[in-house]
Amino acid sequence: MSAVIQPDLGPAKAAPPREASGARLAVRRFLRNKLAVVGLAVVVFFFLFCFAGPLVYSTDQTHTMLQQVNLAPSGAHWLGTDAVGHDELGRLMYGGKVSLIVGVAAGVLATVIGTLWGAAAGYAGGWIDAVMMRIVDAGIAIPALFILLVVSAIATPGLTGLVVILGLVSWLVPSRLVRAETLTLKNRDYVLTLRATGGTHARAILRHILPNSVSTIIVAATFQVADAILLVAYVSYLGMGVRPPQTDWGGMLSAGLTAAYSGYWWLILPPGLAIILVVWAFNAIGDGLRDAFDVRGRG
Amino acid sequence: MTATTKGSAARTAASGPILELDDLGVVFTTETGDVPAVKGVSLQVRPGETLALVGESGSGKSTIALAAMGLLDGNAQATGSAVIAGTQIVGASENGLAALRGKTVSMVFQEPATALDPLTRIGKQITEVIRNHREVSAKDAAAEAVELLRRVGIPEPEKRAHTYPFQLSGGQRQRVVIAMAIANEPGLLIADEPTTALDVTVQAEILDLLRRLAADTGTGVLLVTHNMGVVADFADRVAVMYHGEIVETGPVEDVLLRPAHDYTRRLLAAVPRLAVTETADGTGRPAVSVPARTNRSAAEPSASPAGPGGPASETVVELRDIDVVFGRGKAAVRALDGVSFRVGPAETLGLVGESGSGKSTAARVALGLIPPTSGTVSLFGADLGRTRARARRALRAGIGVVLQDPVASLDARMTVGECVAEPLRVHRRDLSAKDRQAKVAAVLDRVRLSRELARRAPRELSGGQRQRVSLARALILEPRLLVADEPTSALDVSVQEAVLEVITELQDELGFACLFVSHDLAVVQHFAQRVVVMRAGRIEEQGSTGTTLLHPETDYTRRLLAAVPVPDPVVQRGRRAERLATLAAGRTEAQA
Amino acid sequence: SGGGTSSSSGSASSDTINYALPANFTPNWILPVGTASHLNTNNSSISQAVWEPLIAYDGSTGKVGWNKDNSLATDAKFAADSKSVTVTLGDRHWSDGKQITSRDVEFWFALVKANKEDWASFSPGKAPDNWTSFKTIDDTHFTITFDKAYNQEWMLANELSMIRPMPQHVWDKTSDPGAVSDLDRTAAGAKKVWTYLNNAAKKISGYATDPLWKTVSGPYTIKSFSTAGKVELTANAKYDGGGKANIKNVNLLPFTTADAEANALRAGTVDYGYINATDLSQESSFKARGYSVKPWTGWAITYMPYNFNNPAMGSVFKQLYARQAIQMSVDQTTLSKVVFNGTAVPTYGPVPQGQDSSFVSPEQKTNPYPFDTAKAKKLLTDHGWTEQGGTMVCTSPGTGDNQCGAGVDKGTTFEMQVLSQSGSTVTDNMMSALQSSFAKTGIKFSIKTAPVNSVLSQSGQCTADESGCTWQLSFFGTAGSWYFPAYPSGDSLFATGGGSNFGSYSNAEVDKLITETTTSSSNEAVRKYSAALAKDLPVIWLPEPDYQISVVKNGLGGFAQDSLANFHPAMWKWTK
Amino acid sequence: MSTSSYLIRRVLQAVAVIVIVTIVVFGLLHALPGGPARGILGPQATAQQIAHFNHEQGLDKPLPVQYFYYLGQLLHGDLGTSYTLNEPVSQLITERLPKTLVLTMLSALVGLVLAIPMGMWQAVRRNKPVDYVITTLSFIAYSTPVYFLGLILVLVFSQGLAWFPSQAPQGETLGQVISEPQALVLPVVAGAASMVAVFSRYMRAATLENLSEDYVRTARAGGSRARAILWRHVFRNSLTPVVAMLGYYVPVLFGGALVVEQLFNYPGMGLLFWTAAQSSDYPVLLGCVLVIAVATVVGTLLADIVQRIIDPRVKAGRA
Ligand SMILES: Nc1ncnc2c1ncn2[C@@H]1O[C@H](COP(=O)(O)OP(=O)(O)OP(=O)(O)O)[C@@H](O)[C@H]1O
Ligand SMILES: Nc1ncnc2c1ncn2[C@@H]1O[C@H](COP(=O)(O)OP(=O)(O)OP(=O)(O)O)[C@@H](O)[C@H]1O
Ligand SMILES: [Mg+2]
Ligand SMILES: [Mg+2]
Repeated sequence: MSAVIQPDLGPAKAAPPREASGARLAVRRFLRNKLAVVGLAVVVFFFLFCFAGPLVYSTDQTHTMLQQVNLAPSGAHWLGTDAVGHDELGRLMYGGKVSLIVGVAAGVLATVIGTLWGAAAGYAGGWIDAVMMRIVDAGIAIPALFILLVVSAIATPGLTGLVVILGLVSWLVPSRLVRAETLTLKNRDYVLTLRATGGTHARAILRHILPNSVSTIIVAATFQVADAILLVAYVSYLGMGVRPPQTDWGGMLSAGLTAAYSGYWWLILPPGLAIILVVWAFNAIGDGLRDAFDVRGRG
Repeated sequence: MTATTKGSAARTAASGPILELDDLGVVFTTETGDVPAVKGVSLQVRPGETLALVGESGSGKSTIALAAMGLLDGNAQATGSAVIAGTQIVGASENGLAALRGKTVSMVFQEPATALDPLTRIGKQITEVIRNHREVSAKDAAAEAVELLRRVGIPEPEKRAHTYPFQLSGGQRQRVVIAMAIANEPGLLIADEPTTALDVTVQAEILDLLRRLAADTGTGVLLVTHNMGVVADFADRVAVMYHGEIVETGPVEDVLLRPAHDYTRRLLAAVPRLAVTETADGTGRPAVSVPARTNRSAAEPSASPAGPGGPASETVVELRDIDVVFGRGKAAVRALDGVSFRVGPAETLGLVGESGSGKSTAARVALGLIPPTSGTVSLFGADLGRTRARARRALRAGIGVVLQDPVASLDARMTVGECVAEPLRVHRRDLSAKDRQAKVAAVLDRVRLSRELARRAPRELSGGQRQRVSLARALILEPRLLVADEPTSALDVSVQEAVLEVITELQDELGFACLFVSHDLAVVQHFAQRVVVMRAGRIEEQGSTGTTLLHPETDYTRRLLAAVPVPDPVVQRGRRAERLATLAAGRTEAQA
Repeated sequence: SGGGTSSSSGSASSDTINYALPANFTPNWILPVGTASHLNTNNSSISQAVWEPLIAYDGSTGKVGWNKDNSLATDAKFAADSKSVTVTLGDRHWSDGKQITSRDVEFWFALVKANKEDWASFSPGKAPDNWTSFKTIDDTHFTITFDKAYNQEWMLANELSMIRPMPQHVWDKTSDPGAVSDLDRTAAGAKKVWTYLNNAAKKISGYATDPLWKTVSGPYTIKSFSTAGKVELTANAKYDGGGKANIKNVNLLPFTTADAEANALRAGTVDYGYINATDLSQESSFKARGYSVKPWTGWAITYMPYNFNNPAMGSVFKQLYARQAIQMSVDQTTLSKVVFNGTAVPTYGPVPQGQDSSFVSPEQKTNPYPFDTAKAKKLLTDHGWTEQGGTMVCTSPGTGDNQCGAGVDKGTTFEMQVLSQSGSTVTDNMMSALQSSFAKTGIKFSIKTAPVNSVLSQSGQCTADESGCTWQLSFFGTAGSWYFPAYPSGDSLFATGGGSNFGSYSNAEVDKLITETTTSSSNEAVRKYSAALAKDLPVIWLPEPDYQISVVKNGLGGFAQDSLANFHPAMWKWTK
Repeated sequence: MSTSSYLIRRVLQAVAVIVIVTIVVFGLLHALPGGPARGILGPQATAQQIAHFNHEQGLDKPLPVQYFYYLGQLLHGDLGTSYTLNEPVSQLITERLPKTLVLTMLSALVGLVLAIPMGMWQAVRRNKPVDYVITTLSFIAYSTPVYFLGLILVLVFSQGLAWFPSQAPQGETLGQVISEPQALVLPVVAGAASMVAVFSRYMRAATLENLSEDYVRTARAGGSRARAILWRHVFRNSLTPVVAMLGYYVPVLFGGALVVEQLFNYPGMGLLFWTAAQSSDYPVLLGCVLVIAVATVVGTLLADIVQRIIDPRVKAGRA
């Protein structure tokens, strides 16, 4: 593998600068990352597609139409119809609402909780760290599947509930990661300087440790978003997801897959591509955000 | 004295320049605009010759050094030509340069704190450089690495070779970087402020080492420094930089004794001189008296303001019987051993001593950043070990801190402006954004930094600029106590003078106490009222600067003083010969 | 690959066959008697291949009836009063050479009598409660007496068919080294023997090696049996019955999912397998690989019970017109055709309609409540309901003809929730379709899903004041289809207090009819019962999906797919 | 803190974590409405049979009594007996676990061996075509559900090209499993895919971070070639987040194994767990959760220790 690598540590070019304010600089740093811009465009597109799309392309997503199931794409149904006769394109918009909302909200929730928890534990050190991390260990050690199974047997949460549950089962990973980062960051001289001059711990964590762990956090966050989008489908399998007539991309995909051998590609590719594109786009945005926060002027 | 000159002259004649810069220009692209750091610089270094590059902080010295190595940052654009031993560096491929670097040319970086891989033992890091260019067995290379550590004056090199960078003091790290640079006896050594973190005795040893290298292997040296004493001591020729251009160049005697350019003259005028009196101990060492030109220290004894109640009754910070032991078992290092001192209001205490003697550790203990193994620290009359977190924070609100390493102490994710404004954000939350900006601008002015820099990232600054940012941050809140660990080590003398003046002014105005760690005895003499001399974790002697530095009681202090180079090449050469002779005598004595 | 290494040879000339067990099923029991947790048709199919039943009453020949080839008994004569039966055993031998006698039947009888609480097939009042005595006449004849007169077919098909003669001369002991004696003849002894045999049967790893299981009466013996689920059977050389094995080696292969199984089919490593209903469109591709696709219909009904005791909706469900409106909103024909891809049969009453039988009443057959949401809507508006925002609301409470009915308060919205099995696309699709058609009637139907065992645990019988009575409708999915014994009496399903009457349906009239199905001497009783329930709608009748869509290698024949959902490996035969 | 006292403390904490896990899991399990009887006995079971079952399994006793009974058994190495398979849980697990371990270990190994160089390569080639391509592939790999990926693998490599069998090795023993390496290819690939995606992302981020550190410049100045710098310095410095991830990745691996085992007809521990969950087989469920928990706790413990080894600053509490 190493033989393939042709590292190139040499200098890279940067765009010519102009005078600008801090916030605008950040925006400019973000925009300089072409991929991030594309990612942003993709996300914006999907939000528009899901939330404004039905205004343009309106379909009936509450009633099944058993007379017209599994139809291939045509002028009447641009992406065909699914196993109970819903228009697939309309369904993609309909399901996308849930996937986008839950994915982003649960992903963000998990990342925020995990990040704060991990930073606090790593920063505090000593027995506080030990206790906090053992709680995380215990949480990680209990398979999420088991918890979801139990929860789904007891309750059927709404959308908010879903976000909270998914957030609560997935914050553990980011917390461990951020703690590891914190351990190496908390004794940096700039943190020591802050502490020696009476800065609060909160500031040390929020202004120094977290920004310096931002790349780890962002990678974690993008995975959390992806996880959440996929998890919604998974918990549907356990009976905890959104209820019909609502749906989500993951659910559409797994339902479509049962017809994989029948060649109903229009039931598989659209939700599959949508998930992949959105996940990819969030990652690209994450990358761009990292650049935006990064004043280090790395070439 | 003549021998050295002759030797290098002979070599110079023999071959062409090892380094030749021709119309070199470097422009940095930043978000706040282009920075033309170097403009059309041409210079040459011949084998065996030492060229000293001096000049104002931020004038482009480091940039030239990096450009010559092909190591400029990604946002830099070099033009013109830089040729090392016949190889064009500007625009060369990375792979071609790798063969050159570390062998034909090597470099000592300005900031040693972050220059070493934190997870690799220092011995291995040196070994790596050796094995990059020579077919040596790992074992032999390791032995060589230990030898190199010994040569740069690291005590117990066998043991230290196995330590990690974080276990070393600032000066020790710098010496490791030097060891790496000379590992392969390069044809050209570029040394960017190689001795900033070193105390004078070690500095003298290192300079001797480099000189021997130049003499024995014909290494050409491009020495970037702000220390005119070092220049005088070491350089054959001098180039003076100002605002990215070379304003004056010539043999060291000419430039230092008969400066032509206006800036050079100003620079030399700002050099602080150590006042030394004839010693009465009868060691027979001839005293050197230095003309005190702009010697402010003359007024020093009276400078200590006798506040109400006097400094004796009130204590800002006090260390009592402090021991600090790092690690345990075999690897334990006793960094401090029964250290006690106190600093009163409006008083400046200078902490001096050789590298690794525990100065930084003591400063950190005083700040409560390192819990002492035993002993107590009191801050503004409260025992730090026993105050609760909230109260401790309140106490600390009145402290300004400059830690030794300017790179490491600035958060790379913040702009300079944000770094400086941080104490305001912590303790003056009522301040409006505009007021805050105004204050930041004001304090940047005071440390002689352009306001423009506020929007740059710390890594886009020169070493001296970063150090001043650190200082600005410490001063912005008008502290009651300033703890400054080598706050001017990276500054050229003219800026240093200005900055120290600012601190003095502020101190007069605000009456804050100051714990000032430095290895520059001249600065301490000018700046501090009292001085504590440290050695190997213990206090060797302490007293008022006037008495202690003028009439030292211990040999150690005397040796420190004697090693301070003076910015007069002629005088300095004499002194060096003197010192070497004593040393040699000492050695033979010890051997006998 | 895998199972293929030993068996990719699944060709016609071979003496081996690879049969795919249902997805995610691990065989775990072979003892002919056992506790409820081992009740599973696949276990019993294996067990019956090793220990032949006394009376094999099944669909193995294509029509449900007594298959004497696979039975130890050759005749069963009911007394004229239908209160006893005398059975004749054939001249058959255990694999160790000993004759199979009445004593072996008595042994089973005694064990089950003494341990009926633990016996999987027990339901109070039924066998063995209603068998009052067992009398041996001679080695091949015995008489069983009942507590009252019973319908003979019912007795034969539903009760006597459960009898499994067991080798008393080997098994009547209480420990491995223990001596065999007549321990079963005392109740205490029978309990100990039961315990011993059950404990022995818990050691799956011993199935192929324990000498206990070497004495068999069926066409096969166990060659290997792993806890991971793979079972290998090999022909019993000493078999002397009519159902001799045609293929020497039978490999029963476990699969984790239907998809994994379908992959094995495509790879040709399975001779007799199955596919999902959704893959039916793949038929041609399987044909091209040398298979034929044969749906396997089951003798079963599928339905969704109402919880008549639910505090919110119970009183609505109790209204017949309401149930009619609900049933009229279920389009079974389209559901069968579209959602099930044609692999389900509309069923309008308590008797399976997948097979022709004399049990189905004309009323049930013709569907008393054909799909018509307009009519359903009218039914509701005629009874005091008014549509508000798409959902019916009771606006005219009271017990009058055009009012909502007893217990239905003013303002009650017609809103019901089903607790449904999760994880099945077909079920999800059916629920969506139902939701959509209910909406057309003005009934709001919300779907809550949970894993099937959780659905089962949450939808038990309850009274209105119990906290666990919140479920309104429940659906166990196709796994919960109710498979009947040969005679489709609805004893435990719809009788008041019946063991599996989850929704507490209660109708005195129906109770009487149910009793008659087991006691009256003609099938007319079942037809009456069928008609009554088709009209009274104790549950929501739903299409009955096929047991499985079998995919069978060409050349494998000689068998019919047993609608009672058992497989009979001895009948399988390579025909070319 | 010395290493031995650190180890002792950490192991004690790990034990405490496992005890907490057992309490939580036991409590949750018994908070399930309805209990396991219905799920085990099926819809046709009568009330008597259910009561009988509950009595037989001690489910009618108060919860704490049940818990301490379970704990007592546990201390004797007894995990109870499966409701549905009759076998002792410990035996079931010893039969299944090795198969799953083969799968997960291979997946993890393959995943890491690919991911780490890939992440570093991307960092070095940041914003160049390779980086974009690998990033995109990573995200496709990550956002493709394992069951989907498995299906595609089977479709393409088993049914289409017929390179590999569609089923994992069907042998019962470890030896038999390993003797069919070609049958392990698809399951291992399916299991490793998301791992490659995750770890290459973290590695890329960490490497990028480190590439801009000053020590890289020092190494360059010493004449070290780019590749040497990458592997000797940047690699180790970038491992911290990856190592922190590894410990936590144990349950993820098990979760992945569950799906992979289903897809490739490979009855291992994941499947045992899944089946037990589906059929309310509490003893097996508890046993599996316990094994996974212990594996995870050991994994995180090892991760912490490895972190101490690779980063001496952590040990010195100075980091
Ligand atoms: N974390 C640590 N672990 C082990 N040893 C340490 C550690 N920090 C410092 N030391 C050792 O303690 C001694 C004192 O270090 P200190 O940094 O106080 O020296 P200093 O006087 O500031 O030197 P310099 O002038 O070179 O900065 C040195 O020998 C150093 O190696
Ligand atoms: N990466 C960078 N991006 C933008 N500007 C830079 C960068 N590095 C240095 N500069 C600017 O270039 C100028 C020259 O910097 P350089 O580091 O060469 O100064 P110097 O002479 O070494 O000063 P000092 O004595 O303080 O180290 C300074 O004004 C500095 O702010
Ligand atoms: Mg510099
Ligand atoms: Mg220091």
